[in-house]
Amino acid sequence: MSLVYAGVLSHAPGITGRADLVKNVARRDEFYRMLDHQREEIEASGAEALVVIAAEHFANFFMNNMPAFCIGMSDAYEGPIEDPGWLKIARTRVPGNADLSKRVITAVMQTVDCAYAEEWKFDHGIMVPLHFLTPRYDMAVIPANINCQGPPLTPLARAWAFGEALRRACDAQPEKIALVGTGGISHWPATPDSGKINEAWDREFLDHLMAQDRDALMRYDDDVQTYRDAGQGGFEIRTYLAAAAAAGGPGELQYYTAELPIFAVGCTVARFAID
Amino acid sequence: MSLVYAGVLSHAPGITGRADLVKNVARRDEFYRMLDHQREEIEASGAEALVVIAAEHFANFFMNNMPAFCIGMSDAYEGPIEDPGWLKIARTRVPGNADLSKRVITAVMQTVDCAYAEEWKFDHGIMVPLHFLTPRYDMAVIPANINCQGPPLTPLARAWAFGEALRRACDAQPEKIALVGTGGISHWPATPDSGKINEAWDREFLDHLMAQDRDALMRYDDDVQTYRDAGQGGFEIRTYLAAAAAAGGPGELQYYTAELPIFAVGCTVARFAID
Amino acid sequence: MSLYQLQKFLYVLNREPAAQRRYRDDLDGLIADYELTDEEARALRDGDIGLLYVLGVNGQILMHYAAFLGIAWFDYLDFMREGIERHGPVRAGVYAMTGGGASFTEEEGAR
Amino acid sequence: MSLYQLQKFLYVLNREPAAQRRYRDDLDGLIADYELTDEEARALRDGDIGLLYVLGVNGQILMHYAAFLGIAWFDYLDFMREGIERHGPVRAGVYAMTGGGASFTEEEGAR
Ligand SMILES: [Fe+3]
Ligand SMILES: [Fe+3]
Repeated sequence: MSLVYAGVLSHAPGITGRADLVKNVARRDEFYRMLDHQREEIEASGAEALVVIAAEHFANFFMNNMPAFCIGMSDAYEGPIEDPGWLKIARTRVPGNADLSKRVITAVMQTVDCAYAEEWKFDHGIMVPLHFLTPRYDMAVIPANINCQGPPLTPLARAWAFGEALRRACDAQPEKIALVGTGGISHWPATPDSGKINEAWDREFLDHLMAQDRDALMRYDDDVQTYRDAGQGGFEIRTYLAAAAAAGGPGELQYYTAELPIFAVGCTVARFAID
Repeated sequence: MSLVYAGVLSHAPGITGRADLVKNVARRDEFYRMLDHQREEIEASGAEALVVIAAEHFANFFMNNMPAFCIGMSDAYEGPIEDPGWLKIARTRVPGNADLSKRVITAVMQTVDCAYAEEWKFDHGIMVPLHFLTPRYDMAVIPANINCQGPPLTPLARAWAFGEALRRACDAQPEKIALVGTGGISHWPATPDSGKINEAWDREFLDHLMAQDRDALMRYDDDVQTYRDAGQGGFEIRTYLAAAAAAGGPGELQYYTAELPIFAVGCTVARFAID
Repeated sequence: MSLYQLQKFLYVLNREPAAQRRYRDDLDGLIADYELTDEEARALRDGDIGLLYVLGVNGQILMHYAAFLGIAWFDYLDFMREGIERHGPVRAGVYAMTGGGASFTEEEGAR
Repeated sequence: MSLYQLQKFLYVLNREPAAQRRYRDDLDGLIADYELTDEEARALRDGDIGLLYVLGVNGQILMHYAAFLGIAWFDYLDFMREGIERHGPVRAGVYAMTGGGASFTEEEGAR
């Protein structure tokens, strides 16, 4: 039928893997409740499939063939690729929909040059969102990736174009489709600075994002500056931009906190009007 | 400095690997002489690097991550990946230029979403052209690939856009750069119909290509029809399109013969004016 | 999905010396690493080019497997034709509409 | 090029059970499959997280290697900081401009 839901949420291995280390339990559980709420919204949308725009971390894509964009095209995926004990998410088979994927990919390819993948081992970047959004793994997932890890990175204007292309592709399908972008905003994941968060930078970025202010968002395209202000993790704003572009309508920031640095990311939940 | 040469030439493993099986030796040697002439033209252009737009055959890119476009970004490549005895080209190290590659890739990425690869094992699709065009392997090569093998294939309009993006990218560099597209036109490689060639189809396609008739060329975008008339090998016209788009100027068909079916492809050599 | 696994087996074998060693030393173990149907596994165990072709393996992958098995070029073409005769038309993949498989080169006819 | 090889070693190790088995059974052989400098090979042989970090390995690759070695999260962070103290700033890759490595979580401070 069309795109019926679009939102964004944070991922990070700590969100599940280091849950038991958290001191600020109240804040943690508040965040978990908002993710639960996001799941309810997606379920209420009647979505038959969930597109996850991710920023995976050298689990499937390496510099031997690093695509600017890739979309999965399989009836089943596996995850997590990480040690399940480390991530605290059991290894499982996640349903896909190769036929729907192929139609979406073919449509996207008319304007944006995405790779496709007939297999994909999900890392925490997808498994943590799924753990909250489809915890019984009973909804078909279509993974999509933007290169936020290995420079030269995907330009922000192309990430925006990817979101628009996904929107057109979803609207051309008979199925009801939900879409989430999952990234971080400023963060320094897996480095000695893990836990550092630039809250002011995050809030300003989120303001632009919720306002669908494309011009302001494109000004984050200087990777050197983003790295300085927002860390390597800041490169993952591409996933949020694509989700906003797919939605087209104004965003509602449902949750943000910088008070869970043990998760190594500012924790965000938001949805967009489909316009 | 800019793009200084653009042309196209056929590849096929038989061109070297089955050279000794050929009955029509006169025609074979005529073709080889034309390839030699193409080498001389490239050398005369003063090119410091050679971009090869290829249609590689499941040597580096598989359906686990099949990019619409990929460009190499290494200071050295290896090839052939095939058995050297089978291809009759010795395994060697081919020089690249990672720095130039990175600049070209970053420029291309502004409009066309190419993957990049810091390693690449050349198959016959690149090694056969290099065997004739830079036989001493003393010119830096930048491999580029278009998915002509595993559906969903790269749309023809995007292949054209890729050529245009490569042109802009080359023109922005201080180096003199040559570019060749290497494919087949109609052919049925590695199937029981190996050796079949649709000469009428080839000549009509080449007429459109030499005339830079973009509209006529875009009408080859129905893969089912191309498969029927021109075989799977016909999908490789994408490489010729990209080379024509990069050049911008009219083409000169320097050689074509369908009289070497043991090579399993109509043998083509052409160059374009840079415009 | 299964053709994907079958082609991946051959893609990896064509690329990787370690897989080639394992093919020679422990073919059953290598086959067990992929999710294959019995027919696909049998085709690999027997090096049955004709059946692999009919199952849909792309010739750009298959011809290198044939070369790896030491099969000469014209024999490779014949094996594919025999496969079609024995097992019927190609079942999946790009070639599901391929032609009948006449010989198109004088070199082959002159053997 | 060498950082590429070093990271590829760890990328493959993180992904592939066969590489993990080989790491435990034949580390020198596995290392020999990659074009590494002596320093890089030594860092792998010693599981030296700090040196690997300074050599430029991306944390998204390195943290899984640390987990594979059984290193707890906060120790992993400490090893990187010690690496910088011992070997100087990160030499290549994305982190060549990274910060000093203070602790940013109360959970770590409270250990
Ligand atoms: Fe991330
Ligand atoms: Fe080809």
